Amino acid sequence: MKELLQRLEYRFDVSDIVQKRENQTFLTIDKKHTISLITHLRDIENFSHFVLLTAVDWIEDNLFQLTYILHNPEVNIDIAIRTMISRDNPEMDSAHHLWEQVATYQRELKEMFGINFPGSPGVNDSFILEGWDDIPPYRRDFDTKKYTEETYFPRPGRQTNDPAEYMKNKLYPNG
Amino acid sequence: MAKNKIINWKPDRSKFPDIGQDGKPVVDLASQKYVKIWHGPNHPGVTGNMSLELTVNGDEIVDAKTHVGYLHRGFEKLMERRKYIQCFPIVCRMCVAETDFPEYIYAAAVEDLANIEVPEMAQWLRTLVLEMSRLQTLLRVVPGQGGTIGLGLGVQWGVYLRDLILDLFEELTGGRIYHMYIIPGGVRGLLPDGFKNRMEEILKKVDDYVIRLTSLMYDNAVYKKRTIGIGVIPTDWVDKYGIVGPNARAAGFKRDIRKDNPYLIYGQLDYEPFTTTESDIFARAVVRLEDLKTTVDLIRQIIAKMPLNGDIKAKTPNVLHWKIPKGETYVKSESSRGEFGFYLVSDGSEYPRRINLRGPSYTHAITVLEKLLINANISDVSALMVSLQTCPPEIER
Amino acid sequence: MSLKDILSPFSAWKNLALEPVTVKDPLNERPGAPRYRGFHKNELNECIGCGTCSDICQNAAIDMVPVEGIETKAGDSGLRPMIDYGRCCWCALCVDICSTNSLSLSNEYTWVNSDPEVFRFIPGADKKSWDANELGWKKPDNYNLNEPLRVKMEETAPDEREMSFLEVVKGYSKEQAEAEADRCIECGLCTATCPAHMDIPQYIKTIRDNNLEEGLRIMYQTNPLPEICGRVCTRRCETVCALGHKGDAISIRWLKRYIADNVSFDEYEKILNEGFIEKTDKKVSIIGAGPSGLSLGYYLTQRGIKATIYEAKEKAGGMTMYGIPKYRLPMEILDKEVEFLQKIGVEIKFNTAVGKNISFNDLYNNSDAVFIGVGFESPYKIGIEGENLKGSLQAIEFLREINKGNKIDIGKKAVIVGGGNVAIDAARIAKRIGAETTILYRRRVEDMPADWEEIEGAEDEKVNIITQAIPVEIIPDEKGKVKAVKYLKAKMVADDKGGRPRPVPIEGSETIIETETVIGAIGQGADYSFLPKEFEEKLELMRGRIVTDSNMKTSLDKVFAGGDAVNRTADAISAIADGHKAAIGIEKMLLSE
Amino acid sequence: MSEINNKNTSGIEKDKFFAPENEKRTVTAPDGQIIEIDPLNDYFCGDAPRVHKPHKNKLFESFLNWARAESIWVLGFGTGCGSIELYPLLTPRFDAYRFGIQMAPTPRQSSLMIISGYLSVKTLKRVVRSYEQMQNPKFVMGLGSCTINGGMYWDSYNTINRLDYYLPVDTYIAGCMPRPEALLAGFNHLKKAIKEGKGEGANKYAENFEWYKANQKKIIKDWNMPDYNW
Repeated sequence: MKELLQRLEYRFDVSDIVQKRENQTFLTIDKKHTISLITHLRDIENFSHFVLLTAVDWIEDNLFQLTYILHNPEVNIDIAIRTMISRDNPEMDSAHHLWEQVATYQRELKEMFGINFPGSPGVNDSFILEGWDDIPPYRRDFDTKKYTEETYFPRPGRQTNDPAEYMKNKLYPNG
Repeated sequence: MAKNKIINWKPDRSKFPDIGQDGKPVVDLASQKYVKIWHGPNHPGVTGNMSLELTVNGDEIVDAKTHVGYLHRGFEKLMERRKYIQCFPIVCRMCVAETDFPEYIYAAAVEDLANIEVPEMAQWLRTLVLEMSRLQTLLRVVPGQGGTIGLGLGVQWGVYLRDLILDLFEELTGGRIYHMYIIPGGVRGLLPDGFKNRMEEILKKVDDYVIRLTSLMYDNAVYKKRTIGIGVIPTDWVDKYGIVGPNARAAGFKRDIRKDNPYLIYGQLDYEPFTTTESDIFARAVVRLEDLKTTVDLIRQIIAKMPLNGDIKAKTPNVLHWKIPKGETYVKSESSRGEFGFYLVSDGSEYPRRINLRGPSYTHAITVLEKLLINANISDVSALMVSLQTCPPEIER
Repeated sequence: MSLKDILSPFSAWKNLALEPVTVKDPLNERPGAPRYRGFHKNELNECIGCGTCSDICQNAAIDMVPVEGIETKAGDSGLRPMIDYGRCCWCALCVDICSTNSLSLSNEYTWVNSDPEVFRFIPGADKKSWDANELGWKKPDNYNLNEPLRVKMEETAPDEREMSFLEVVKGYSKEQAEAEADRCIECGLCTATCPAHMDIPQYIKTIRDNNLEEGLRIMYQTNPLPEICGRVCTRRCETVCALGHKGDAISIRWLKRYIADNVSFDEYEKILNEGFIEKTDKKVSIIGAGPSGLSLGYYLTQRGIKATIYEAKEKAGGMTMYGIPKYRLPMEILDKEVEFLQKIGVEIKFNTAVGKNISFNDLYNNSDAVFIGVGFESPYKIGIEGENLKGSLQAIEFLREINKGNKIDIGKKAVIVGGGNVAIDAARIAKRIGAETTILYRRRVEDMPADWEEIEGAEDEKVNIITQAIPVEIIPDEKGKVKAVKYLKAKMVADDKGGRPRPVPIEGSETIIETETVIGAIGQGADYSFLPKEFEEKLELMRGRIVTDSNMKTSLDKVFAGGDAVNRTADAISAIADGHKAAIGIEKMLLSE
Repeated sequence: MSEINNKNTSGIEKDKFFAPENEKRTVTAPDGQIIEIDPLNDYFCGDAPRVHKPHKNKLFESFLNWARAESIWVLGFGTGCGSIELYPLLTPRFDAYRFGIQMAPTPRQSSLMIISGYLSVKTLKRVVRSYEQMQNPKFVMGLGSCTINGGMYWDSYNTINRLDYYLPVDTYIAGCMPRPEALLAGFNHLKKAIKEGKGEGANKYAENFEWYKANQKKIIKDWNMPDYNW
């Protein structure tokens, strides 16, 4: 693992290396070089199994974090590649040509986060949702509770009390 | 079992459409040569609530598209607004077939970020519960492969045995399907009295069942005819399509996370993953049957080796305001379908920042199934789906 | 494909001979397992309505609702959980977190109805068929979602402290305080019981968030003497703490002390200056610089009203200064608090006894309001023969002299009569100045009004405690000095009226204990002799205490009162609360003019 | 064609989710004939459902109800997680067949729809369609918390909170999920209701058709189907 990281650092501009466990490492690389790093890992370093691709919404920093996790089945180590992309008009290079299933992940990200992957097959098809016309639901600024209350008629007649507040009203309303 | 001969049946390509540049067939529906049919979601031969959009020419499929989202509940969104302990009851709902795997990987992910050491007794109990969970799924799925082609008898026996396992789950965890047993930090109870004996009784019945099922299903001319040589996954697909678990083992890849990255106490158990190379429906069914035997053996080993008593839960902070240190982790386990993992990101608050589930069906049911169905016969669709062991809730979550 | 493959499936026919596995009567034959998580049960009398079940429920399935016949009282919010089975997922986290173990699940699982509105009920109050089910999910042993035991407070070792006036309790470190603060479940039952209604859950939260400045601000909203309270408060909050039912209550007092100790004194003004309004020309005179007077002074200044405190002694603090030994409350702490009050503009005139150095009429005529916070300074006599002998002392005077730094010779042996905090303090001090000390108390140890921690501390320091002992006579020696105390053993007799058991002396059980000093510590009373006649006559009293309305106003025009002279609980926190209430009352009165 | 349907069709044309295959178009048949089709109107019967009154002869009606109650055919549509407990129910251990309960593969042959838990909007659309295809008399059974008030997914943007807003529900079974035994108790309850002539869900649906449709359309944005398709 150590040598691998050294080789990667020598070739790529990777940063924020966190080795969580003996067999798992997280690292960050800029958007431009992500796909070439992944290709390198797949072809040269034998990370032949693509585990997952997902996004994290860092709305405070106006960033989306994309995480690609790859697995090397020969030595059984995982490597996770983080890359940050802007939240304004988010777009990322597609990696569908490397593994077949990546297109599905990208399709899901397009639908649930609104991140575009130009050139990825079927990326604009709806995947999970049907007839969705709000902002992509996995974004942090989408409030699912508010949406539910406005849309799905929760059964009325429920009312709860905060014990401290209730005791104040009962026992010392003026103090 | 005799070595199975693959029947090399090749369809007549001339009546099929051309394959376009994107690898998909170019189908002109207006030509009236094709019919589009929907296989599911309301269909007896579909695994769970999903659907396949099939374009058929006669009874042969020329194009297939998987549609999911019928079970989408937005877990990953819901968990972002629940505290860490509040996510605990909800994670098991992600996979109704094997509820303990999401429970375990969620707990393991939280413990990994919070640096909590789980007591040894809890680790044994977790392993036991995971193997029991695998056993009950396999008891449903192994005969289910026969069920897809009309051999329902094995299912009747298997589901009965599965129910006996569920009774044990009820004794141990308090629930039949949703156990909510593996809590971050440990587990929620010790084995009840006499549990091991009752377990052994049921395992004996399972042993007997394996023999009965083999003669009913695996040594069955009709079953063989319907499964051997159908739905072959070529070796080079395994990495290219992200195939894991029994499906990869049936293609000759010895991949089993329990062996490769041992977690819990799997390092102390003795077993060897079974592999075969035929990679057709029959081979995958055989791998599952061998998995079932392995699981029975593993449960026996666990029962024999596990300590009698001990701490069941590590000390955790007050769960009502438990803050997990900032960080991210990916934790995986080998479910009966293959790699099942959680990617958990914490921003240091009381709520998870992001949780992402990686289920094996994500690739099996979409990329692989869509490809395998092309040129398949319409009557084999269910058999193919079950042989890949697709489970829609883990795709859309 | 072989012949075997064709014949082998027919072997399934042999299963015809097997016994059927079908459950004959599935509805009645299969009760849930002993641990089954079925429908909810609740012991209404054990439940305290803390709402933790509602907090932990991820489905918002639990509402806290009032239930007929259950009253809101100290330690019980009067609310009970109502469960919506349109939300519940039977995870039983509510059972595991329940702070009294009153909530549990039965092993019943069948509930069918055509009406979706019925699936909402209050377990325990709405009678259900499964209420009597013994089986079902209960919190497993050895498994806790929050820590039941408190973080141990480090103390000076008993043999080390026996002979010194070092502060016994060392105070929490950061880690300890955070661990203790982490135990809080934020139910807020304590707030109602605290006489000052301090927002306890909120300031405990600031410890977890490491935001002590905010914590100090929260404390000062209702209590301007947190450092004192952090050490010597009678902490009735801890007696009602929800966690106390299953384990130890949270060390609320020590956490308060932690905040007050760990915010630098220089920053007080910066942190607390918010909320002060512009000065008005109103003036209020306060008699007595005890906790109530100081508290009132702070809140009046905060409201822009000039407060002047007249204190007969040379230092402020009242009982907290003179009545509490230094090993519990070091004098610097008090000085620091008082200094801060003076800094923000509270004027304190020391050595100015009203009635002696300045007349009450002067104060009354020159200020817009007068506050009486004189406390209970005159000790009650034990009322037995020989009490005026040399060597017979009053605890309150004894403590005052010691705290002033004066030496008192109590000889080699001392007997303290009483069971309150004052008695224990006197005993522990007597021990420290070198006497073999015995406490005589009429009732049992568990009946002692003193803090259990104090009693334990005394026991650790080898103070001898004789309970169920009623002194009847102090025996003099030939020089007229105390020689021994004669007491009767007592047995406890249950009170017919439902009160606590009374001690009844056993005839002929006279015992004599030799001693050189007897210290009486059975309580104190008030002294209103400073009031002019016309005021004293009009001042309404009840059992020696001044009667006030809810804003601490007495029967006299523009005269307010608070502290021990008014409230029955006679502790610092009640006095502080009185000061706060009086400030609100005075502000209301002055601004409405 | 009912008025509702016409109104609806005109509404759909402005809808951004309108599917291209539902557009009106002309098609050339293999024999060269040119046919105009309007899929939403031509492929389905758009009539609103009708209320079926009970038989005039009370004795005969109670006989019918007995027959209905004792042969409940369940539509094999596993809408949510609760369907996993249908496996044990229909296999030897609990053997629901002996109580006259069996699975039916298509809506046409079924009389009972089991909503086994939460319903996502996407599934609700299929459920409504399947329910409407079922023949009278038909019943709906709601399993678990989710059908009563949203259950675990009460704050999910994709699942409904209360089933009775979209379909007439005859029986609710509490539990998450209900066990096979609880399901059997539910069936008993339903049978009793049917025998007493209270299984009037289908008529309720017909009577309050507009209300149900309005509720359904409020959340199913991608409507793309005729208003009623039996």
